[in-house]
Amino acid sequence: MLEVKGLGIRFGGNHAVQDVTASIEAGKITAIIGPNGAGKSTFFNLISGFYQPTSGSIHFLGQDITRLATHDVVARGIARTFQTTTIYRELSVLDNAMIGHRVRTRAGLWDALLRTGRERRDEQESRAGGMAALERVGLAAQAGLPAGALTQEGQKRVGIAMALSSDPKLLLLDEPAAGMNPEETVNLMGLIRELVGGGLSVALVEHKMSLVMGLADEILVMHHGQKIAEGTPAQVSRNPAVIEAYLGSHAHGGQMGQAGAGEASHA
Amino acid sequence: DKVVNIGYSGPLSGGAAFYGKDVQSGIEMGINDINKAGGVTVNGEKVTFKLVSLDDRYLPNETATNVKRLTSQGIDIVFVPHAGGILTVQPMTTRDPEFLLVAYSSEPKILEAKNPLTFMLPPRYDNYLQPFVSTQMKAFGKKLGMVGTTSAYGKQWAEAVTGEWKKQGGTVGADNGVDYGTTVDYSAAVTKALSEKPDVLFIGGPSQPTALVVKAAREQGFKGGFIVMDQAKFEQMDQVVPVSYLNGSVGVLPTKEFAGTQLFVNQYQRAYKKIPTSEAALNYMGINVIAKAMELAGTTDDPTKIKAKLDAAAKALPQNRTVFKMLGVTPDGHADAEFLIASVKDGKYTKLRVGKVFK
Amino acid sequence: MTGRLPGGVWGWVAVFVLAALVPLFRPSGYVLDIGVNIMIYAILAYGLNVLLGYTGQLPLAHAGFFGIGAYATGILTLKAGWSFWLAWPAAVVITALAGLLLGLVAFRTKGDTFAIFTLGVGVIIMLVINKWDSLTGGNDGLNGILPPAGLEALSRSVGLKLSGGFYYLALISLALTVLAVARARGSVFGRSLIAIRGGDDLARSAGIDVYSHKLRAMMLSTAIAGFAGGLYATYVGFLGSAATGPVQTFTILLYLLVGGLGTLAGPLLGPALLYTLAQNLKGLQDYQYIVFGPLLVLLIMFAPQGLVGLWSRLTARRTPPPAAPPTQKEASRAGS
Amino acid sequence: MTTFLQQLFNALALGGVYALVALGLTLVYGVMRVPNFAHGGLYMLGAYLTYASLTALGIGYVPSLIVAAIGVALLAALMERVIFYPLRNAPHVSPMIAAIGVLFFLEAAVQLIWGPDFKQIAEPVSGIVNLGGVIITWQRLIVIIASVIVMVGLNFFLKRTLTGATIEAMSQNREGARLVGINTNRVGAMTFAISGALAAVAAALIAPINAVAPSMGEVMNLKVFAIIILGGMGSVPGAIVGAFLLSFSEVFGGYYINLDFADVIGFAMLVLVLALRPQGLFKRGV
Amino acid sequence: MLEVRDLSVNYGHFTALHSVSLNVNPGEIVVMLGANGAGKSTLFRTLSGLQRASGGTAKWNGTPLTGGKPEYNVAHGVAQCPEGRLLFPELSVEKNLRLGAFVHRKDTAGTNRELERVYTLFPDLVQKRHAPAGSLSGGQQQMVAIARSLMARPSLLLLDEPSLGLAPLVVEQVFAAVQRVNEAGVSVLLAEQNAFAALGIAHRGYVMESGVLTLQGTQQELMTDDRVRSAYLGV
Ligand SMILES: Nc1ncnc2c1ncn2[C@@H]1O[C@H](COP(=O)(O)OP(=O)(O)OP(=O)(O)O)[C@@H](O)[C@H]1O
Ligand SMILES: Nc1ncnc2c1ncn2[C@@H]1O[C@H](COP(=O)(O)OP(=O)(O)OP(=O)(O)O)[C@@H](O)[C@H]1O
Ligand SMILES: CC(C)C[C@H](N)C(=O)O
Ligand SMILES: [Mg+2]
Ligand SMILES: [Mg+2]
Repeated sequence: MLEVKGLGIRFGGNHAVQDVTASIEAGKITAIIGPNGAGKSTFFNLISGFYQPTSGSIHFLGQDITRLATHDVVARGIARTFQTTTIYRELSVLDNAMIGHRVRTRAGLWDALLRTGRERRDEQESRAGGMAALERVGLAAQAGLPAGALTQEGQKRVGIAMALSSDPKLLLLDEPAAGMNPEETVNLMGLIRELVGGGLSVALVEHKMSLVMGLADEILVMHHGQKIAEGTPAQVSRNPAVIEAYLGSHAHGGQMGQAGAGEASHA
Repeated sequence: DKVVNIGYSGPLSGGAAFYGKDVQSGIEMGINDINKAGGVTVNGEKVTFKLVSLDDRYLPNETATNVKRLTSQGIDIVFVPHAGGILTVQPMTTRDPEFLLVAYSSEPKILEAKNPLTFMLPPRYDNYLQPFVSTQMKAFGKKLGMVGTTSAYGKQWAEAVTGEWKKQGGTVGADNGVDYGTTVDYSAAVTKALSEKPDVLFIGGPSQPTALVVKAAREQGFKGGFIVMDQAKFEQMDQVVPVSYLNGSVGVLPTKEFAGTQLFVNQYQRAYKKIPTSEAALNYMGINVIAKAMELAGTTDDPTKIKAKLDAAAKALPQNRTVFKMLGVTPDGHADAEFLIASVKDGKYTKLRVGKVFK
Repeated sequence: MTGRLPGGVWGWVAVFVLAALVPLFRPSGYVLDIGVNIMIYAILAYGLNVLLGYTGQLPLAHAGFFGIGAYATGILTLKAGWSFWLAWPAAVVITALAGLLLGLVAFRTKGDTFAIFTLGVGVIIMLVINKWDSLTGGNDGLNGILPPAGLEALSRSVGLKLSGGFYYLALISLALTVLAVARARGSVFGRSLIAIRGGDDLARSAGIDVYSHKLRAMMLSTAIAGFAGGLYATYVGFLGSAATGPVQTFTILLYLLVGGLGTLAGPLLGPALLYTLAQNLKGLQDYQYIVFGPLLVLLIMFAPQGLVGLWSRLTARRTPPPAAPPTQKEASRAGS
Repeated sequence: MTTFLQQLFNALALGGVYALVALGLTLVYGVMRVPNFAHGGLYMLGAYLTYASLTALGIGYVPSLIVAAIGVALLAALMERVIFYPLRNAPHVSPMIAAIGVLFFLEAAVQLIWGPDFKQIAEPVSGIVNLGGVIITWQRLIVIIASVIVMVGLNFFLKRTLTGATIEAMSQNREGARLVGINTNRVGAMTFAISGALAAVAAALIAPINAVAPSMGEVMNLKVFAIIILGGMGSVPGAIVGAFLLSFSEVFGGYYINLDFADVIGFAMLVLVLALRPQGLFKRGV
Repeated sequence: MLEVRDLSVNYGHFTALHSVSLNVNPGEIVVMLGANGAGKSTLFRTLSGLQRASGGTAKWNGTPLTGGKPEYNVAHGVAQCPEGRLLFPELSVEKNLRLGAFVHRKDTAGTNRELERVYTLFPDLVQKRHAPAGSLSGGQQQMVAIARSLMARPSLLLLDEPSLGLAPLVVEQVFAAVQRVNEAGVSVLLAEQNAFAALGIAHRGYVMESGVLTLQGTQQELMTDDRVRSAYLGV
């Protein structure tokens, strides 16, 4: 559903992403891995219109979205979360989710001032859309709490809810499990799987191999801004270049790879 | 005994505070003198005065608020020393409650408004034009450069002096007016004016910046004369620059050089430790004329009646309350006070003769 | 949902009803004048709050737009002979368009740069008003702007003086402003502004068209400033450039901050307190700013959330906050 | 041609004046990001302290300058302690408004003590330099030279000394700075003190050219804030380039277009530059 | 030796640490396990002085750490790699690192030596040494944070989730480095979600839940404890 061709961006002399050609399949979970500074977050930033690429193109569902502004990209159906949890900590959990729904509403200033029918409809839809997203991530009960009062993990879910309420077709998650313990990680994996089961496509960046290996249908490996490998988890974890650049001992069922929690919950 | 409050709204803080304070000091000293002499007798009753001052930072809307506050306290006489404030509150004088507006500003529009309850103190500035121009043209030559201030009043002056200079057959350079209130360095303006090689420069705004303009001009080698607008006072300028820089200037005669002002000057300097200017002097006389007019009108709270007696009061002003000779008050409400101009020669102020006087 | 106005619709109705009763007690013109001034400043503060309080952008050209509204009203009535009732809405539209124009360029910048950029524009607006003699009267100002046609007659017909009429005009204007701002804030649109306040990047990635929302917030903000300006022009009757400069902007900013940034009551409370305070301090003459300056500092320091924040802190102290530590699983207290 | 050269020197002198005042502000605003709108007030106070030392204490110009610098430095440090430090976590506008409160106070206090009228400080080195018809006073030359010296010194201080780095570190992350062992209390107060001293030195150098009045700081305030943004936040050379850019557009705009519009031209240049380069002329150095 | 006795910390009405007591002996690596929000970071921030304690004491070799003055603590050998990194984003990586050695500012030679050491530990940082720290990738910033805490050449190193956001290979390297640092005599207190890796290098450990220490033991004891295995090791 998403095709990038020859994608690249440079900051000064630094090619953070360079000539990446890849595609993300609909209905699947695609993981992007690679060493620190490989350009994974930058890759996401390019797709979501946060950065303008210096070369290459991005097509989503057959349409060229290379030069679109972020909010237009979201409107086309690509939502994302950030590497460090960024949400509106002082707003309620529901408000956070409703903000994410904005892109599906059209009421503007005049509607607000005149309280038009559209305003009332949109407000109701936002609420419904926000609640629906909260239910999907299991936060419906906390809707009224300030988002900042939630645990790290809860806040991550709020971030996902915000992205979900924009009703995306493709969800980009940047290190969703960072700072989570194994138990929470397993929960998160369950959540992601549910989402995909509901028809969503997911691309994620993650360093936790338990999650990546247990979840991904497809893995894309980046190094020095370039794609160095792709394939199924099994293929990738056998790839010597990947092992050398990234996995080290984990490829052979090292400490993190072996944490078979993912497998366990498959059952 | 009765205490009558006199209102004042002027700039007491901010960039124009020195001006507002000068005006205030004149009114205050007038009131102190009257009270020390036992006040005035109005309708058989002893009346003394008290000054109620409010800061308006030179902002007309603040003046309006202040005036409403003063009049709601039963005050019937209000001094305002700036054109914007005066023009804003003029329509209020005849609304309920009425009050007498004592205007210290030479802006001609104030009189043009034909407001029945305005008493305007300073002389019209157009009286200065003819003698200033003819003196300087004779002494230095026919080319005038313009470095006045860009206040409303300054622009009026610049226009008038341009007209007069041309009328007397001279040529006038481009207008290089700058805001004397905000300019950090006058060199650029002076350089531009001097590039036209003028014989005489028109300058003037508040005294100290005006002196700095003189300084910049002299430093850049200007040898000609200055026409100094009446807002600037020689007696303050010579505190900033050597008096020799002022040689060849014409302007308003320093108050202390007027005949018979010694009493006022000494007393003022003792009380305020600063140089008395015409701001202080004219407002000093203004409050004295008002007190006298109250006496003559037999009322302290009917502005219309007091206004009607201003002319008589001005003419009856005792010698010891006079700084400049007061000839009367016109039916329009304009004080007709004597004014004198001076030129500076060898660091001395010399009175100049004035031909005809506008009323 | 009726609770559109935080603080309760009824609270606001009560405030406005009380304020409407004031002229019936025949107060002096001065008291009414203070009332009108407070309301004009409050309207201005509401406008500023839309950008600063809700959208998180600090525009330092606010008084300039106030000036544009005021001068547009003054010029249209004095020089074009329009009725005030036509000139006023026209002025609002002109200011909104001017705001749009500024926003188009200014929103390329962010944060401090945006603030200083708009400060520069504010200074330019003031200077242009000051220098464009033929249109604005320059330093002389515009004098003789008349009260709105029919206002005096209307006031007299209900037994009020003109000052009473102005008071009600200002009160209605304020009510309209509060309503407009409350509606904007409580809307889908307003929630997006709040999102932008939390940071451009986050709002963008949440799918909000940041630029267009900022532009519309700017237009609402400047339109309100122009609205206040028109009222000011007809009320004071004289316009000078000083009221359109940075000093005025900072005054409004100060009112807003002391009242409570991003709250609905703050823009009214701030001017009400500070304007009255400044009037009362005038009696201190030379000492007024010696007292006012430090007082301001203390207010900022001890009521950092403004009066509204102070109020909620004081009321919160009486009712302890819901002790809601984040959800956690039971601690198993087995030592080892 | 002489006129053009003369204007060139005028612009240089004016730029020197702006730069001197702006450099003092760079530390607290450009680097520490504290919008200290009281800086103009400190500058003004510096002029009055110089004046008072000259007249009341009867000491020479240089000792007066030093007295003023110390006095203002102490006051600035005090301000940091009692106002800006407690407000460090408040929204940006809070310290700004508090600083305006301080400005009000300083202006009123100075007016109360010294009166609202202008004071004059005699030029320590009077006289002019005449370079083939182009004239510049010694005092203006001193200002230009001083601004360059202060710029070089400040830049060296910030970029090459450890203390300079601690100031930048503290401004970017106070907790992080404390974690590595920086006494942020001391550094904060010291930074303000330096900034105050610079303001006073600027005032002592500029006052003989201009007059001393309670409102002298207001005139400078907006311009120097603009200059720092124009040059690029935190960039010391940027501040000096910004200052000269402003003075050149004012002087030459005034000369070729209209003097009355010189200020408009100056601010228009600011707006233009920021519209084209929103981050200012110089990006903050690393 | 680090001695923590009855340490309590409140955030307003909320108590984050309840009378926590623990030891770290000289030369030990001690790991602190706990769920999100258990209070690990609060403990670390209190030990480094960023957070004031509301009760109890903490001493490092007899020096009290609870004065709320991190600059004092670091001068006495306690350095922290904090949660949230707390870098100086606009300063270059190298300036960040050099500032890490602020307490040794007189000893330029020692600082230079240490700098070389952390660059060998994190070779990725070498080519980024002149880049502003804020422009680095998340993991690279984490490396800077760890490296900066090492620059202080501490005798007690507090590492709050150092592996956060690091690639698996780098995590290994970091833990190996921690071990090396420890072998050179530095005591280490380590909070980790990656319990498996952490327990791999630790001598002892504690488990914290809701601000209370609920479990302690040696590496072996914890590795085999059922609750630890299910909650923190995910097995
Ligand atoms: N705004 C920027 N300016 C300059 N350099 C940047 C910028 N953003 C990223 N980079 C550089 O681009 C490279 C790739 O960064 P990116 O954040 O994409 O890495 P990553 O693969 O997400 O790493 P990590 O796993 O550590 O998060 C890094 O070297 C980083 O320093
Ligand atoms: N500044 C603060 N104000 C109020 N509460 C806080 C603050 N910091 C932390 N808390 C609360 O204190 C508790 C302990 O938080 P702490 O950050 O110490 O946990 P942690 O064990 O480090 O968790 P994590 O694994 O998520 O880093 C949490 O409930 C948290 O919400
Ligand atoms: C010189 C003064 C009589 C002029 C006065 N300042 C005015 O505003 O009109
Ligand atoms: Mg990343
Ligand atoms: Mg933590």
